[in-house]
Amino acid sequence: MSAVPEQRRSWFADADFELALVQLERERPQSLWRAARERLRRRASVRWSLRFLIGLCLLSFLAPLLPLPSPAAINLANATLPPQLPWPAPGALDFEPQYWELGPLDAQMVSLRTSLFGKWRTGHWLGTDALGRDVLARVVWGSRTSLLVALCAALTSLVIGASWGALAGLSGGRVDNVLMRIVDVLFAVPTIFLVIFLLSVLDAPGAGEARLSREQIFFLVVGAVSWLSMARVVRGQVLELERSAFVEAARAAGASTPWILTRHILPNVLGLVVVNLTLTLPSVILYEAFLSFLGLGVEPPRVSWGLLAAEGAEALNPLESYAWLVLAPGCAMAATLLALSTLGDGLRDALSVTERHER
Amino acid sequence: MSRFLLRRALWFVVTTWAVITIAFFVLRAAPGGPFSGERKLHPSVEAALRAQYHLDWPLWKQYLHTLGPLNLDERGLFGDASDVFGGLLALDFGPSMQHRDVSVNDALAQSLPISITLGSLALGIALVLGLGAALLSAQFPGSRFDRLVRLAAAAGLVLPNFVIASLLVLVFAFWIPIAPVAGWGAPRHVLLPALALALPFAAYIARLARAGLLETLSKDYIRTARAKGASESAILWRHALRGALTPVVSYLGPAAAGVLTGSLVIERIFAIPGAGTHFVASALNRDYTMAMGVTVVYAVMVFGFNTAVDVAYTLLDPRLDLEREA
Amino acid sequence: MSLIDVRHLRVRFDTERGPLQALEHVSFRIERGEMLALVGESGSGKSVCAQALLSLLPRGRAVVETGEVWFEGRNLLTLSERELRAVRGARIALVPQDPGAALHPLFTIGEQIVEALRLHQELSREEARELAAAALVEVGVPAARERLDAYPHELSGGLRQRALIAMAIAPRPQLLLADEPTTALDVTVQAQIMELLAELRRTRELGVLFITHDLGLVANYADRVAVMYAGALVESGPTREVFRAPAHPYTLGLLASAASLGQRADARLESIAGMPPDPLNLPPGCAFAARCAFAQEACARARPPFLPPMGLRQALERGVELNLAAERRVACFESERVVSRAGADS
Amino acid sequence: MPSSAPALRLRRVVAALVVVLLAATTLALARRAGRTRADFVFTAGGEVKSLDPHAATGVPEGRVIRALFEGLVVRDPLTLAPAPGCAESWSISPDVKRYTFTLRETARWSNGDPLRAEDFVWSWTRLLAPQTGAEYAAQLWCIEGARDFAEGRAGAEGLGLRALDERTLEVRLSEPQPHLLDVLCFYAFVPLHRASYESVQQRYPSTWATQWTRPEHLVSNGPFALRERRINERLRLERSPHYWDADGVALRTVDMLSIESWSSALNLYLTGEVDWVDGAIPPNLVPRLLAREDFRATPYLGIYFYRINTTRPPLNDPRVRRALSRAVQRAEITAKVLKAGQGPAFSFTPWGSIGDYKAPSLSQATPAGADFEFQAAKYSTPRRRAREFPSIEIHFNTSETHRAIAEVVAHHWKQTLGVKARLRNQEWKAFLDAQARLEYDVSRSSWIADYPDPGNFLEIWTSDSPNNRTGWKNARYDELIARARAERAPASRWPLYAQAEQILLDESPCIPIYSYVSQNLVDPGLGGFDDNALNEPSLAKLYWRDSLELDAARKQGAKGKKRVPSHGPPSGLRSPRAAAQLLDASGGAHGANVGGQR
Repeated sequence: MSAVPEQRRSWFADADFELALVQLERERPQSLWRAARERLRRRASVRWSLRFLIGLCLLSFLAPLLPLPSPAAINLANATLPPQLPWPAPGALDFEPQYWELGPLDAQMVSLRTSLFGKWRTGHWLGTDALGRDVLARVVWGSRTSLLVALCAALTSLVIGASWGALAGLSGGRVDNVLMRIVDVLFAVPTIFLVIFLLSVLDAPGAGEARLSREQIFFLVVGAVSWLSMARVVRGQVLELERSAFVEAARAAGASTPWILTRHILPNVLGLVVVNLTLTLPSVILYEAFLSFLGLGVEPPRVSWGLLAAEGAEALNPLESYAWLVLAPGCAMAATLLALSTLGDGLRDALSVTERHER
Repeated sequence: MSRFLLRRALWFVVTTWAVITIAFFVLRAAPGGPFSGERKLHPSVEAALRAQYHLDWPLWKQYLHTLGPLNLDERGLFGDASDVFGGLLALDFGPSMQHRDVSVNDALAQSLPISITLGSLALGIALVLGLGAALLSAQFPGSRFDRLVRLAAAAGLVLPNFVIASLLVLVFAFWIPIAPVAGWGAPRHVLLPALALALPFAAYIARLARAGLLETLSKDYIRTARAKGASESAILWRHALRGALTPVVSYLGPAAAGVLTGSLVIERIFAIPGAGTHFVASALNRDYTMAMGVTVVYAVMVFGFNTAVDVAYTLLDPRLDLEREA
Repeated sequence: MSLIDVRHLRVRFDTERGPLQALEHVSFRIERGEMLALVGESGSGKSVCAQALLSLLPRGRAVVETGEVWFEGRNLLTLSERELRAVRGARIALVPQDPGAALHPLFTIGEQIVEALRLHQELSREEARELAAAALVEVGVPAARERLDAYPHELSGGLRQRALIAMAIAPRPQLLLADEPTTALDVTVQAQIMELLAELRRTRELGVLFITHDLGLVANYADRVAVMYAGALVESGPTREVFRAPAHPYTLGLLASAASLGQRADARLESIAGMPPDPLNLPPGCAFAARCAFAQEACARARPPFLPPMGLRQALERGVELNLAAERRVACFESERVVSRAGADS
Repeated sequence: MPSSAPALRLRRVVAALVVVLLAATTLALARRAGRTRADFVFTAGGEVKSLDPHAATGVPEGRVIRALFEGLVVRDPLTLAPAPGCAESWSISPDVKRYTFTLRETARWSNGDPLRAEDFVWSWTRLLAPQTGAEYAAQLWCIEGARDFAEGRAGAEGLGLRALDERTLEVRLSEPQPHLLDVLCFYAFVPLHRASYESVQQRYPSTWATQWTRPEHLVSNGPFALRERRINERLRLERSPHYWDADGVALRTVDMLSIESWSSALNLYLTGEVDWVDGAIPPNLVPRLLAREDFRATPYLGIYFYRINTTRPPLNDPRVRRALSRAVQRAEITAKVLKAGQGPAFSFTPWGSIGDYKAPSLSQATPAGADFEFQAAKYSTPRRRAREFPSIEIHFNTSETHRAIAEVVAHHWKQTLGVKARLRNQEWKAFLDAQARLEYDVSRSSWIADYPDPGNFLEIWTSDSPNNRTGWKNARYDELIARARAERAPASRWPLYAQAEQILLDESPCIPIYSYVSQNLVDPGLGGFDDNALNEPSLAKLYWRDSLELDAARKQGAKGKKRVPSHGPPSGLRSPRAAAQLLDASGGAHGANVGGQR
């Protein structure tokens, strides 16, 4: 008799139409995701942020392939050149493949670049630093460290933080108590102590050749301090969900624990985790900058944005400001973090059911 | 409430003990010691110094001594060298190992009020700026102003604070000379550092409060208020703000602790003798006694602020019952 | 002159999936001291209707396309926000549905009632508190004074509902838009509230728009009834007449199901086969056609107009002037058959 | 909760909090707002480690201790030669084993007590006592019985220190020590006031160590007395009225700010809140500063060098070390990285000479010379280098400039020798720890002179020196240094030092890179600021020039420098004595002038 599809059962609730629609879909997680994706796609800012981030990741991954000058090649004759406008024809033919010890993949890419472009390299479009190194190249290469740090923090947050929190929230009782007290204690230890400890102990030269690189240690350190808040957030959400009506209903209906986990808790927690991640990443990138300011950052001649920003901030003074030294990494950081937080905002709005006032 | 506070106090003791223990062993495990320097001390001098600060004792004994006040002098438990200080239980942190004629208590007593002044001012500025921006932007969601606020909030979040501080100095001390470049002592010295410290927090608060406001504004009870004939501003300020404060308040706890340690960069750039410097300097210099002092201070702060936040919750939200939650 | 006169109200919601017609040419009027019951299943647009009168629909999302709401000589839809605020609460009060969510959780009951009073009257805090306590007593809240200092979460659902009613009537409005005010209450309290409303109608000449599912209450208390389906009125008229001889198949079904459920109508009308149409995608003809036992081909092609139930053809044949103010109206091409069927049934 | 109290309480709590915070802020700030600017404000880096002259080490500490205290002899700020301090004269026995000092009759402590020879005996005994842990005590081990006492083998009775009378101090040495006076100019050997020290000890039996240097307790004998100390903020000094030459001191108050960040110090200087900044200036700025009249870069007795770990192959081969040393293009580093006129160092003695001593120089410090050495070390072909020569790690502590230099050096090695170098920076303490344990290939270091003598530099390379830290040992070198130490006449010491230094250069356990310059930003209105190779201007001699003198000085000074405004008092500030003399002179001139007109 009715041609109306089965799932369209209840209509607009009197109080609010969309609420009914979304609630309806909440019963079926995959369409929540679909709806979220729909909503994300419709927001231009989110679209641009995503494009920017993907572009940036590609750019930094492919940095060795690009016809940039080497980020480590010192040329004292060219120290502190301002950005060159109008940009000279990118005709300089003095590229020298001077890098630190690159991984095999990067080394391959560099040799591919050399065979592609030869000695040809771009001009100093963003100027040079005090040692005559190309700022553009340093910003591009620096993005690798900063993004890797962010990625690493994201992974530890996800793997350790989320499972720690989920474990605490799901097991409850004494286990929960113990796990969360540990988090409390770690929260109350000044992070800088842990950082210095890890940096100096792991960097202890006794380990000889097997020594972790400073970068690896750095990632470890950042990861070690970044999962705590994730654990708290996830635990809170899991607890709330455990108590929520629909989980109880599912329990009452005889659903198994794994079923409840995968069908109800996981999808609901995931949204929060994703949103929390996009908030963690900027703070991690800034933390890297803070450590670089203290001189505890990556090991030169490798570069990171934090290092560049710290160098740049030093160059900001009333006598002679080499503004491009701070502008270049500053803008790069700002754009990336802006994109991340826009994405985070978008995700939160898309996944949140109650947020309706926003366009 | 009192039972809640009692339980909290108990947990505080346990947590602080754990934190102290971790900090103690972590720092001592790091290579280098308080008395290493570019000019190496003569071995006998170094030995004398180490003995003076009991660094020649086995680690467990040093640890107990740090916890103190265990009387470890000749009449006491272990019967050797005279005591340097009373120990953490007596709230006597002893002399700094880096600045040997300064006691940690004095150093903290001088620097903490400064950090607290600066920090609370910064938090105040952050709250005013952040909430103000959020209220305005929530009043006109989607407007140009709203977009501006969101952009500014994002910008405040994304620039390292040393860049912000350097820019502030350049702009407000040299180009438009309205504030001193650095130093501490007069009210005019506070402006720039407090602002530089506040901006990232203001940005975060603006984001939190804006999201909270928008969420609250979509609640049924807001429509009830509207149906009563309440004006939009009354709804925003009276009805919505109250509900939106919860995430802000819960952020203020960690933020307050962060202001204290995060002020290091600001302190350095503005030459402010605050406590933030001690956090990093003690770890870098392996100033064990100072490190214990700042650890305790930090633990107290973190715990105190978290408890304050929980109490503030009950004031904000009558639905919460601390007795039960605890 | 009627207390309120609503004409051709059309409201559209702009949803993410496209425009949604929430109200379609809704017209009704309420006299002083009169109670008009608005019935229909969930999602038929009853609450939207009440909120539209006070322009309480979410801004930017809901668009009033056409319509006039005449109240005390002014069209409410053309008033400025400031003028509207003077009407809201003071002249027209709303008793919102869902007492659990409609009270601010962070303010005491007293604070919320006092605020409603002080928004419109020059009162000291104490005076307002007195009046608030009196209003609570009026709606039958025991220990009213202590309740003033209670938070919503400390009250039962019934008490919250009554507090909301007290909040609405305390500023002495002329018109009450009561959105399912008795759903959360048990039968005795329900009756109490309905008696109170009846009393207020008598003493204060309070007009009431009573939105409900409960056909029993409608039968007992409402002067007139209007039935909504998919955002449009399908039938209206004096309660007794409509209940005795429904002219719309939907009303017929509604009454039948209410009878079968022992006077407690449920939101889902099991006795009416099929589902309501997709509000985002309404059929061009009668919205009820797909479920209607009386439906003809014509029903699927054109929307039946809202006319007196003698039927379209007869009306046109007799050259009757289309009088919108007519007491009894129905939107159905086949109303004659329905009426006769209903008569046959009864 | 039974009443509407919570809401009310919230409002009250918030209001109370706001009030408390505002009050606290205002109070905290108002308490200090009364302080006026000092006559002279300078900064020399971060907080001083200690005001205890026996515990202190470092440059900022030296600045303030020399202002607070005065030793027997002080260094003449122009010639750096020992000049009378609180001793007005001294005699040295012919065998250079006994020094007798006569104290000034007018020497006083800042509380008015007369300074006595006994004070030195007590102070130096404290300095030498093992429990003091004084870092410079070893420099007085030449005193009879000092070493035994310092290492706990003997009591203080055997010390060769004696107060012959109130004003006469006798110092007996266990071996001849010709440059004891030079040593004694150092700030660690100033006297302490025993009475006040011991009374603090009595009053604060457990915490006296952190009490006695407080402004209210510290009694000193120098031109200034400590007025205020705020940790990490400032030290305020006040002219001591009891100082024997108080009339000659112009500045009434002096502030020493502790400022970690050089750019903050620069900002404060540029806004006139600081009058003298001395520090490691970011090389970026140096060209700008060199054009200003207030920037002074003066050769300084300090050497920047790399240690080479001689225990690790292939660095155990002197040819390899020499090659590495020769490959470093020092001139490029000083000219393009440092820029302030630092000297390329080809010897371990900074600037190639100290006084009459002329150091030998590293020969063939050219790419070709380096490559030649490298080939000799059997790394003849580029392929062999790539295959057999391991990459070298340059180890340095975290700092912008250290890193820049390391990067340039790595670049040179790569370019000249084809040697790959990695960089490794460590935070300071871990860096020192790794260096001390020889856990490095090549490690950055520097050495600053305590007194102007080549021995001060060359002695760190003896086998038993704790400052050697390279694993390098050379018996002949040790012997030459020991012989030089015992020589009395400088002229006979120099050849020995030169021979030793030649060995050092041939063996190259270190790569000298550059000789320091001191970099001072000094307000142009400041007079009496004498540049010297130890960067030790005397605060007691500073004064403010008036505009006439400033103009005159500018006319005499270097041409083409950019003038910057002076923030000093326009009418100048001179010591009472100088002011009186000036008054006399101008009065006379005025009279003469008037007479001439008549």
